[in-house]
Amino acid sequence: MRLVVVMPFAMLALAGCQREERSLRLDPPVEAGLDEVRVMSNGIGGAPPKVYVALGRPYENNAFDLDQGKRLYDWFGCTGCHAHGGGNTGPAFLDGWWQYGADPVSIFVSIRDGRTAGMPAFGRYLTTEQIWQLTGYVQTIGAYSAKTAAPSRNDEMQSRPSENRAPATLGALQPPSR
Amino acid sequence: MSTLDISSDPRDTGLDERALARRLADLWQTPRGIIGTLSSVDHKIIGRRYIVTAFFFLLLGGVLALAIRIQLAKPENRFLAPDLYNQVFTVHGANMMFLFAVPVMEAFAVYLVPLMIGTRNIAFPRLNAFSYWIYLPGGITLWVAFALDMGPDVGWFAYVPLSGPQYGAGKRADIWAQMITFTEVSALAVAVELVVTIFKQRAPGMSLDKIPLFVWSMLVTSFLIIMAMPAIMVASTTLILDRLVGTHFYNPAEGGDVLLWQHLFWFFGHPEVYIIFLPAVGMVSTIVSTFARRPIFGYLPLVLALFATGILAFGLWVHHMFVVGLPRVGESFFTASSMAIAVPNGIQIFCWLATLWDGRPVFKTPLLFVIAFIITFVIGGLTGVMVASVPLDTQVHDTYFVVAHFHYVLVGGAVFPLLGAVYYWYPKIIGRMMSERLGRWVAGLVFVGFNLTFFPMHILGLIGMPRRVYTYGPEMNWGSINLFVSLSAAILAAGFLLFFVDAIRSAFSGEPAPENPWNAPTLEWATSSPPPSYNFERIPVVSSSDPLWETPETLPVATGLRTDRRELLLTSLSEANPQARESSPRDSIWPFLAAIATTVMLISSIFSAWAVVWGSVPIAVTLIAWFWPKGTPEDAA
Amino acid sequence: MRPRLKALLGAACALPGASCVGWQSTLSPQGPHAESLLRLIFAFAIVCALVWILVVAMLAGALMRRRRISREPLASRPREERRLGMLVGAATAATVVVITGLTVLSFVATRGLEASHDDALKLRMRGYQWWWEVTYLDPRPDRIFLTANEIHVPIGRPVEIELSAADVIHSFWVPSLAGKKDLIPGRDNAITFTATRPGVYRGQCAEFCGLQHAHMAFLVIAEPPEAFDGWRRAQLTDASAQTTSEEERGRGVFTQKACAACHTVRGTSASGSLGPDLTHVASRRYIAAGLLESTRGSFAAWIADPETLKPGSNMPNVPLTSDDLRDVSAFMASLK
Amino acid sequence: MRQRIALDVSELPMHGLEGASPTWWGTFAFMLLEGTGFALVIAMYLYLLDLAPQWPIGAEPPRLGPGTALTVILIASLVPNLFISRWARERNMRKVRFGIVIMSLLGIAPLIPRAFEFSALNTSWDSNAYGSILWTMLGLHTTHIVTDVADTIVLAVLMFTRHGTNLRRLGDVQDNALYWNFVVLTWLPLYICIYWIPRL
Repeated sequence: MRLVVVMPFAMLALAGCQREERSLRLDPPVEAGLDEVRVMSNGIGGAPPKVYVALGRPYENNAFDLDQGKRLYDWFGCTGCHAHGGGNTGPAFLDGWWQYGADPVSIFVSIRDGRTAGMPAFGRYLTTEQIWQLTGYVQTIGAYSAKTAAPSRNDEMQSRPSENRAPATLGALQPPSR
Repeated sequence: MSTLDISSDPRDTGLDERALARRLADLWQTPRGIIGTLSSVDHKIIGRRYIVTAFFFLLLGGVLALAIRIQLAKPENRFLAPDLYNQVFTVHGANMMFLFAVPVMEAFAVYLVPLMIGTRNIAFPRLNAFSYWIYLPGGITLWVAFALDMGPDVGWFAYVPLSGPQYGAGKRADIWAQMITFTEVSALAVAVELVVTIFKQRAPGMSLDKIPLFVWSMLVTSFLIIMAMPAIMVASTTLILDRLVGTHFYNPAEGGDVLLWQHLFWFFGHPEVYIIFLPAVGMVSTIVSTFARRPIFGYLPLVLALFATGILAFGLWVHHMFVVGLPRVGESFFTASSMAIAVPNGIQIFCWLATLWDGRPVFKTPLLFVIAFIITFVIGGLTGVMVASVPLDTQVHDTYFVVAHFHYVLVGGAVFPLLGAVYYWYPKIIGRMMSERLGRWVAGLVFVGFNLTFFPMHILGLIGMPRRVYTYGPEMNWGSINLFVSLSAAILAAGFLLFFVDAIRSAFSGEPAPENPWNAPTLEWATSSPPPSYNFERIPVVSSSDPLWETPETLPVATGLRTDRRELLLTSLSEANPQARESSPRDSIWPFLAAIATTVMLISSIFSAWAVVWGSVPIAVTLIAWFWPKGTPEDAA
Repeated sequence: MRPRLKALLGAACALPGASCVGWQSTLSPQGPHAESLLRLIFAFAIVCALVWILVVAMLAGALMRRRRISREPLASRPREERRLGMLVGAATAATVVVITGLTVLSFVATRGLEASHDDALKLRMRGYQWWWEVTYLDPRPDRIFLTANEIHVPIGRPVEIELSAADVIHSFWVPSLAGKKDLIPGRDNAITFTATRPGVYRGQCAEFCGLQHAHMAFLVIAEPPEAFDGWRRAQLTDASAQTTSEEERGRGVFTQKACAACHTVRGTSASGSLGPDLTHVASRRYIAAGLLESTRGSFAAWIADPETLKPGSNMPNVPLTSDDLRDVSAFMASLK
Repeated sequence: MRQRIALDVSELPMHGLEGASPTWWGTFAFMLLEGTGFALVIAMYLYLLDLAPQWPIGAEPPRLGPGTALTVILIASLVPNLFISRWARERNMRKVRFGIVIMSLLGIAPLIPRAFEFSALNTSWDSNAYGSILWTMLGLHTTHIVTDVADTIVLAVLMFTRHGTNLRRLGDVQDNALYWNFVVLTWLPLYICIYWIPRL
């Protein structure tokens, strides 16, 4: 019987802490706090908001938030320039080469404030929570190992192998030739 | 083994009863200690574990049902948030279907079938142990996931695309699908054991026309399981593949189809109802015959009705899909077949009524449950006829009318007989009687509480309340009926609580049970209560379908089995003529370890497809160790 | 039929406090489809009730019948057995007859429901998590328009609705008018019904579709053809002009803030397509798929905190100052 | 209850063979169970085929080479399989030992063309539903080959130990041969579905 007792705990460990919790509503002060990223002067990298760290970096680990991020990615036309990570007029994510780094703060700032090369600022259209959800999802597209919490494919025509085979090209640590 | 006198003849021929009992006990007893407990292959010990575990899940599922009723008691209640509510009703449904109803019926069969057909153990006893050890982690998986806010929230039917990769975030739907795998493996294993046990291990003389009706019902049920459960295995596996490795079975944009899921699910899901109901039919036939004090009327029609139900069960899955927009011709066919199943069910009811009419009923608690069963189940069957009509179904489908209908069928049709069966066989299993006084209260409370709770739901459905809504507005006029239903649910809950109290109390302080307290006719009552580890000192020989009524004083038995190895008798398929003395395996820890290895593989495969590869290595190792001959006398041929 | 039906309805309503004549009830049909379905339900219910009473009477008889002296369980009495056999046989035959009758009845009812209409009003409904997009179709492209969660239909004219789903399976169900039909991703379905009396009928998604399945309602407003045509003309126009400065400012907020990314208000720069078309939102009786009556206060409450009112809804909590919120809700309320 | 001896079974054999053996019936039950699984997968294939505007979806039909080679090997393996079953019935230990080694090899042999079959499909499991069902069919059948081969190899090892001469092991050999027939027979409809239906 001992193993029967041990098993639930093993599953607890497997499940992580709050990977499945669905926080459907952020308190406005928390959301305001989540907006306070400190960015390096060159616009690359920086410190995430204190609230973000205190919450346990939910937007990188929480399955529901990642999934919401994926929906937003489609809904707000990210596919128009970045396709499903393969890139088009915008840079690719799949190759794992990130012009501003793969750090969530950089991604957050890119989405919120836009970038000079043609990336528009989405801060006007999206709430802070949504930007973080998008950040979390975008980060998984370029990750070298798939997160178990990451959402899987969409019910639509597929332009690339399934998510759990991402990244499609491994080891592209050189900038893609243009 | 030390008490065995090696020099003497290892046969039981000529041994007096006390010496024989001592030898058999040494041979068949499950060893003490934790290893012994985990190694046991005694069908009675495993059956008891199964029953207790299943009733524990019933209790848990019942708590969820009460939570649902509290939430719905008034409009716009905030007792359960929508996310939690969805998990609650999904876990309630999945738990009741997969962790309670099917296992508890199989559990009773595991315990009773070998006794009723007069053999010493079930066929493939180690597989039997394995099936329990794989069922338990399946249940734990579901409930631990629920506790971790990771419980499935897509309904017990898990329709795609809601449960698919795009809309089912996280691992909740995977938990559901893998829980299915656990319980189906266990159910399939038991089904195979039962088929072989019933085919090959019946007491000499128990030809096909003398098999007790409960055993017949379990035989048909086992075949239903074998033919229907692969469908849900295929379905849940393809769902996991869709979610984990990006296959496209259910993705309409890439050639998949959403309705394919529903076809697969209901190809299993409808027979599932009969997998739960047919064993209950067997229980009712047994109880009716015993308490009407006469053989069951219409043995042959009852057996044929079981077969007819089993066959028709595969021809009506589409009646769960009448509003998806299928071609008219198909719908007409499925209407006709769904209606037709009322005929065999009618025959069963009439045969029971005829038995009661002609018999001399003794009003003990089990019979009270059968009476409650007939009154409620007929309502469920008749509303079943209503929803079988396509046009009618378009109004009541997915409303509380259907909730009422299937609770009448499953609770009225299966749980009532099951409670009756508990009161009936408890003395045999535990060795003590349950309280007749409390039993009457339980029967009354459950019957009244159930009908007050579920009958108004028919009306709720007709006045427009859909299923699976976590709340409703005050302007909908559903509030008062819902409050009434919720209050009635408390009566039902009180009935079940009293049942659990009675069952637990009687185990310690019930009146000790004699061998055959009900003066019943079947073989399980021909041995002590509870039965010894070897079931019967000598294998009974049967010449009637009611052997203990045929010869109430003496039991004809067979002699000549060995006493130095676990031995039982194989008989021929139809006539049950003795064919061979076959050995029955000893206790082994390997089924338990194999189940642990399987559990590790199945849980890990939710997170990585590679787990199937590396996870199968320990499984293979444990299985080889399980089957590798140990050189015991059982291995001799 | 009618008085008898009423009496039956009354009987069904005898349950404590139940009020059956609702706006979303199978028992208060408002069109030929729902009426014939209700007749079928009653026919089945009566037959089933009779069968049940018979069975219970037989059971009571079997249990309470006086018996002669006790006998052995296995006593052989072939004559009794034969008599019982005949009774069971007769009961089985009766079952077959009843079942056949009901099956025929069901087939006949199905046949009655089928019938295509050339003059039908055609519209398209698309189910989203958790609202309904409605498109009024017309051979002339300029007479096609979009609305949400509320359909108007002329009485006496058949309505044919094409059903499709944007995400998961939903089900279209207005019990007072017709049975239900699923909206299935990757498949097209259609449903036809006619409303015979003016009135407001509620419909609700009947297939479990996720977090807010409970709050996915819509209204069918049946009105005389003239009223319907007036409504239709009004819907075709762009959003009405703002009259107060508050509304004017509200429009500014709406088009500048996140609102415009998801919602369309024809006649302004807002042209998002992720959420319901709001061009004439204030002319609808409810917002958020049947959740709140559309008053200015509801608009403010909904915009201020949608995730509390409808947890899981895809409408985000957009941070607005209280001034902005006041203006935007004024603007919304002006969109008649 | 008092007992009355009515039957003496001491002369019966100590082990049932074939129709009198529980494992033989168990094997049948499992074949019924898995056969249903195969039938359902084939039904899924036909269902998806019926739905698709063209079949195969977005791919060339699979190359015939590896699959046909595998089919030939499987069918050829039936011959020694029937023999080993007969030898087991005749209790000819020497021949059974020889046969089981052959069957182990003939069980491993099809795995070689099978490895090439996946690439011969011209589609991937995550391309579309056609790819998914093909990979599933192939995967399901491969699992059956692998488990049966593992079983055969364990039996082969067993036959060379002191347990080998046991009559029960001969029964196991027969059941194993029976199951191998099932593995071969289930492949034939799959082979037609995978390789020939797309060419129709």
